[in-house]
Amino acid sequence: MSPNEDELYQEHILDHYEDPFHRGKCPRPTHAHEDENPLCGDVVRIELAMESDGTIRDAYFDGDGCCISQASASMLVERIHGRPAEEVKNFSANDMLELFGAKLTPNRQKCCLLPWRALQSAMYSPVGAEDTDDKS
Amino acid sequence: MSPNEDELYQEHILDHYEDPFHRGKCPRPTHAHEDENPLCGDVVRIELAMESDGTIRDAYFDGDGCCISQASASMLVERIHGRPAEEVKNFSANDMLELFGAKLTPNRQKCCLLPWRALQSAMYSPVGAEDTDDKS
Amino acid sequence: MLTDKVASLDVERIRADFPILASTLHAADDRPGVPLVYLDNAASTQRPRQVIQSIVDTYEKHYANVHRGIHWLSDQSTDLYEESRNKVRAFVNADDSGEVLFTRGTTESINLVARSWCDANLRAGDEILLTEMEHHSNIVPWQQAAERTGAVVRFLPITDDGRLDLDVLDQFLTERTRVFAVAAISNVLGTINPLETLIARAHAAGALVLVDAAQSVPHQPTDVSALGADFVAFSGHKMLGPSGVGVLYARRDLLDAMPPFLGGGSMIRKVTTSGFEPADLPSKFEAGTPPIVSAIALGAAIDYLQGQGMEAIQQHEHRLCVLAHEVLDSVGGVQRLGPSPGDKCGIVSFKLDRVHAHDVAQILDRQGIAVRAGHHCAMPLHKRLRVAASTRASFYLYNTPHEVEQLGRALEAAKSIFRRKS
Amino acid sequence: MLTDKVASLDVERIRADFPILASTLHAADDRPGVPLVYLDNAASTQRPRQVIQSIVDTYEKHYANVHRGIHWLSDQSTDLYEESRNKVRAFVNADDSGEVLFTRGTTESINLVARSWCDANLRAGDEILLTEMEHHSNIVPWQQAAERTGAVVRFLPITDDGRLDLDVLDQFLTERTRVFAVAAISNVLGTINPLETLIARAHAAGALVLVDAAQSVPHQPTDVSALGADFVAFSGHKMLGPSGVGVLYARRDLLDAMPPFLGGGSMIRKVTTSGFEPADLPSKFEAGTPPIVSAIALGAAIDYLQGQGMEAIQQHEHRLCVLAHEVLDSVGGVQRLGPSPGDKCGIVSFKLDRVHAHDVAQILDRQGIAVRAGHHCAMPLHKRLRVAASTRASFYLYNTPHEVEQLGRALEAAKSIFRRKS
Ligand SMILES: Cc1ncc(COP(=O)(O)O)c(C=O)c1O
Ligand SMILES: Cc1ncc(COP(=O)(O)O)c(C=O)c1O
Repeated sequence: MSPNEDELYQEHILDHYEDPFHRGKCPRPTHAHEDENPLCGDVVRIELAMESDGTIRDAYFDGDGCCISQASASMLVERIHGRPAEEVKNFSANDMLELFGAKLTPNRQKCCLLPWRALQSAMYSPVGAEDTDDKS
Repeated sequence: MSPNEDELYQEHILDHYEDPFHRGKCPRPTHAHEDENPLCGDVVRIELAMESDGTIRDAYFDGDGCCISQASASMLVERIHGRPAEEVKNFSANDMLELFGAKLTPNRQKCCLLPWRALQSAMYSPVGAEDTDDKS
Repeated sequence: MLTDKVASLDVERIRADFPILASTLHAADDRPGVPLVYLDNAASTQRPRQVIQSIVDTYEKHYANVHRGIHWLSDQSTDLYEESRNKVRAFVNADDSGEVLFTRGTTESINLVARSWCDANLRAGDEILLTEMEHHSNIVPWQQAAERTGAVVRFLPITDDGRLDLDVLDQFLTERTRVFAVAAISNVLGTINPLETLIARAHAAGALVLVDAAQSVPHQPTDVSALGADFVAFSGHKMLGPSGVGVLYARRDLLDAMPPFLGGGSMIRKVTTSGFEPADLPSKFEAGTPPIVSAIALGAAIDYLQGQGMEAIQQHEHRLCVLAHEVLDSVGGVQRLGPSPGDKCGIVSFKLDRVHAHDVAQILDRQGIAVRAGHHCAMPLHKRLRVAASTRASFYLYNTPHEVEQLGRALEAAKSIFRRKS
Repeated sequence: MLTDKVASLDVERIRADFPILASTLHAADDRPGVPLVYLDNAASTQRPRQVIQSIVDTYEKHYANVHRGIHWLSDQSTDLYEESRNKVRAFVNADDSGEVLFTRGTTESINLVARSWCDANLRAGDEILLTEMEHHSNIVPWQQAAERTGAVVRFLPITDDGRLDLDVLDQFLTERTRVFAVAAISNVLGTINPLETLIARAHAAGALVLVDAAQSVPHQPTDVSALGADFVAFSGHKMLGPSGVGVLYARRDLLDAMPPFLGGGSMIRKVTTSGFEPADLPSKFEAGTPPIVSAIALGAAIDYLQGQGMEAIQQHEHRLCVLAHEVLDSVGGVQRLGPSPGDKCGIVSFKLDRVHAHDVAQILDRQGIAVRAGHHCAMPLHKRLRVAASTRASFYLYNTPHEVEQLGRALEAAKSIFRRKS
């Protein structure tokens, strides 16, 4: 087995997948967004409770999909929890791939970046104003 | 040079091309038809003077095109001149290719068969009733 | 249907004809790598050296543009191109080479019909009947045609075990139905649809039938004349043929009456500044320079398939399918999609409990096994089955029982990776 | 425009890369045959072993269906396919790979625009401007679009020496002109059209411009960004690339706004029984399995062309063109079509007195020389020139001055065959 591939299902990632950080509903969320990757059916919803100064007081995710999309969601939520808004907004796609750790083919990078895309939208989506068109 | 190809521009064919049999207008034609091969631009018109018993008293061709289409027109007109209608109607595409003599690729067979097609239509196209739609 | 009289395939000899099947994957300095187990044949097949050699020979010895040329190479390539058309004609038992059109693939073939026939014939309120198990290529072109013409697209439902629900066919096939487009074999479920019945019922209702034969022509004998289908579409790359060529078979009277689809060189008899007259069949529907070399090599693929025998191929795949069902059932935690092996071909789609289809595919790939994961271009079907994504193994003449067993062992490994905590 | 700084081609080394150029024709038991002189490059070109090898390598080592697959081979073929797209992008200097669509060829590229853009944007009374020197593939799709939309097709006249008549351009390019479709280089006359001027004038009039670059991209450097063209179409088989693949370059904003053309797998984001959402570029316009191996090999062809240098190729062909004019003029009884070598590329069409174009081609073929005869898919042009059919010699990087001289001698022979009685 190749080391790259081995890496993909390494303990660290499986831990996040099987025992995720903050999977579920955020108590009193201020911001939220759900995104999907229609081509593979993965879905990730991010819910945030943001302080008035922008600090992410609380962050949760929920979703359905492959090990990569769900583990990366768990890692991402753990990473941004308690961090200032500016830092979260500056957190790039590359940062996300680095945080995930294992090497991914472009195909699987899309899975890894789904939670990150959902988060970036959530930062600008106050609850109530949230566009729930096709998710309700 | 291949013998087949040599055959194509053999004396006999060039003679018909350069010194054709009955090229021109038929005096007092009873039947006529013009056909063309739009893909290569070849045109052949056949004019016949048919007796009441169907005998081809007189036959002429006119046209514009490659050596093959024009030589074969000359050969064909010479061949049917004075023959009974039944015989002319039974003269097949294969007979025409045989009459021409030289071996032809499918591409050039179309040229050789153009006069034959024009003749077969002419047999059923009394002058006056002739459809001159796009030739006039 | 399958008799024991059919000779069985010499699979080891066949495998030796396919250079890529000797590949080793994931080799690194410290490891030898694993041999390729190619089970993604419903997506695309591999090629025997005979097909590859046909491509090389054409480029090295016979190539020029076809038709119109008056020179030696052009005559050669034209002859080879038309010979190949005639091989396709014989392979599907059509009467007339003019009814065999070369396209890029099944998708273009279906689009050709949906543009040319539908736009000329459909009115608002007319109905196009599809089924819930269609591939997107046999859905979207009709949805587009419906948008243009005001026709309505309806979907014949399937049963829970993945068959067409013939009990309700009469409700869906009505006097408003103008065309019924249906897969011969589902690319996800493997279901072999009862075409004879469907075509008879559709014709009785006054509808034309387009058969999406992408998954059937490569795997079993085809007889379009006996079938009486109006349109039949398939792809070269799914039948050992090259990339970039496919076929539309259609009845001559339909093609004669249909307006041309793509316009350009070759499909015309005459062009003036005020308009054009289309050429005769098949040129009328082959605008521009066709995929000459691919079309010629498709003939070589047909020679190869016929050399093995389509019945023998079908029987071989049937055996692999039966074995695959046994193997999957023994793994445990596997939900198979589609009917039992008696009604299907060598396509096996499934879900593994607790493991997402993409993770299954990735873990299988570590062991050299190529399968497909996702919705396999059949989203409405997956929605109907309430399955977000499935994993699909699909077999062809070069696959072995041993490979099917490897699939089973690899699935055990996948389960164990994700069962650490259970 | 052509500087002396450009290194000249090593034609003998180039020829050694093309297996077919070593062919001998018309050999028989009693005769050795004649070497091939391939002067039909405007119809289609031959392939170097590097392109053939790319095809073989893909089939033998890297092949699977592209995109969607999660396995080693699928990743490989997807990478190679997208790398090739990026090579095309760089070759024509587009900004963005999403603006480079793989099609079957120039003809399909133009049809894509004529269907998708015209049907969405044209109304009765709108005008489509073409020119009298267009190839049928750049005429018929627009005539079809005009029939569907009620738009009117107009033809910019040419001068007697085969240039666009710019003096009357303003009469033809009006506020009603919505799109101007024009060849970069005429496939009959060889005329190099002044694209910069034409595009600037069309844009000033508010019209989009489609450039039929089938004869220019293979033979000279192309910069779509500098040109500012809206759509650019070309074919792989005319630039050493494989059969069955071509390109449409188009501006992203236009493609984003255009409805999809063919529907099917890969071009969708989502499909339900009630409709579909198209995918992002470039997938939106690549429905179904694309010509994967051909697209990859087109990248190898581009590598080869760039290895020689497009300027060097252009200069080489220019020299052959100048020589061909001299040779033809010295034969006598030759009527050349088109402008003088300064304004044209390596395409030379002519009529030989008293000998029909088809007979010229056939007689040249006896001596191994492949040229084309007929209307070269440009009937309106031939009508305008009052020439029923012409003979065309067209050059590429592997042709030699010696071959041009052979052409001259063969024409002398043709004359003598038909001059028996004069
Ligand atoms: C049932 C079915 N229809 C249509 C297609 C589309 O074929 P292609 O992508 O070759 O056009 C496929 C294969 O992907 C298929 O399996
Ligand atoms: C100027 C021009 N346009 C369009 C075409 C059509 O190209 P294709 O047949 O590759 O689609 C050609 C070549 O035949 C051409 O020379």
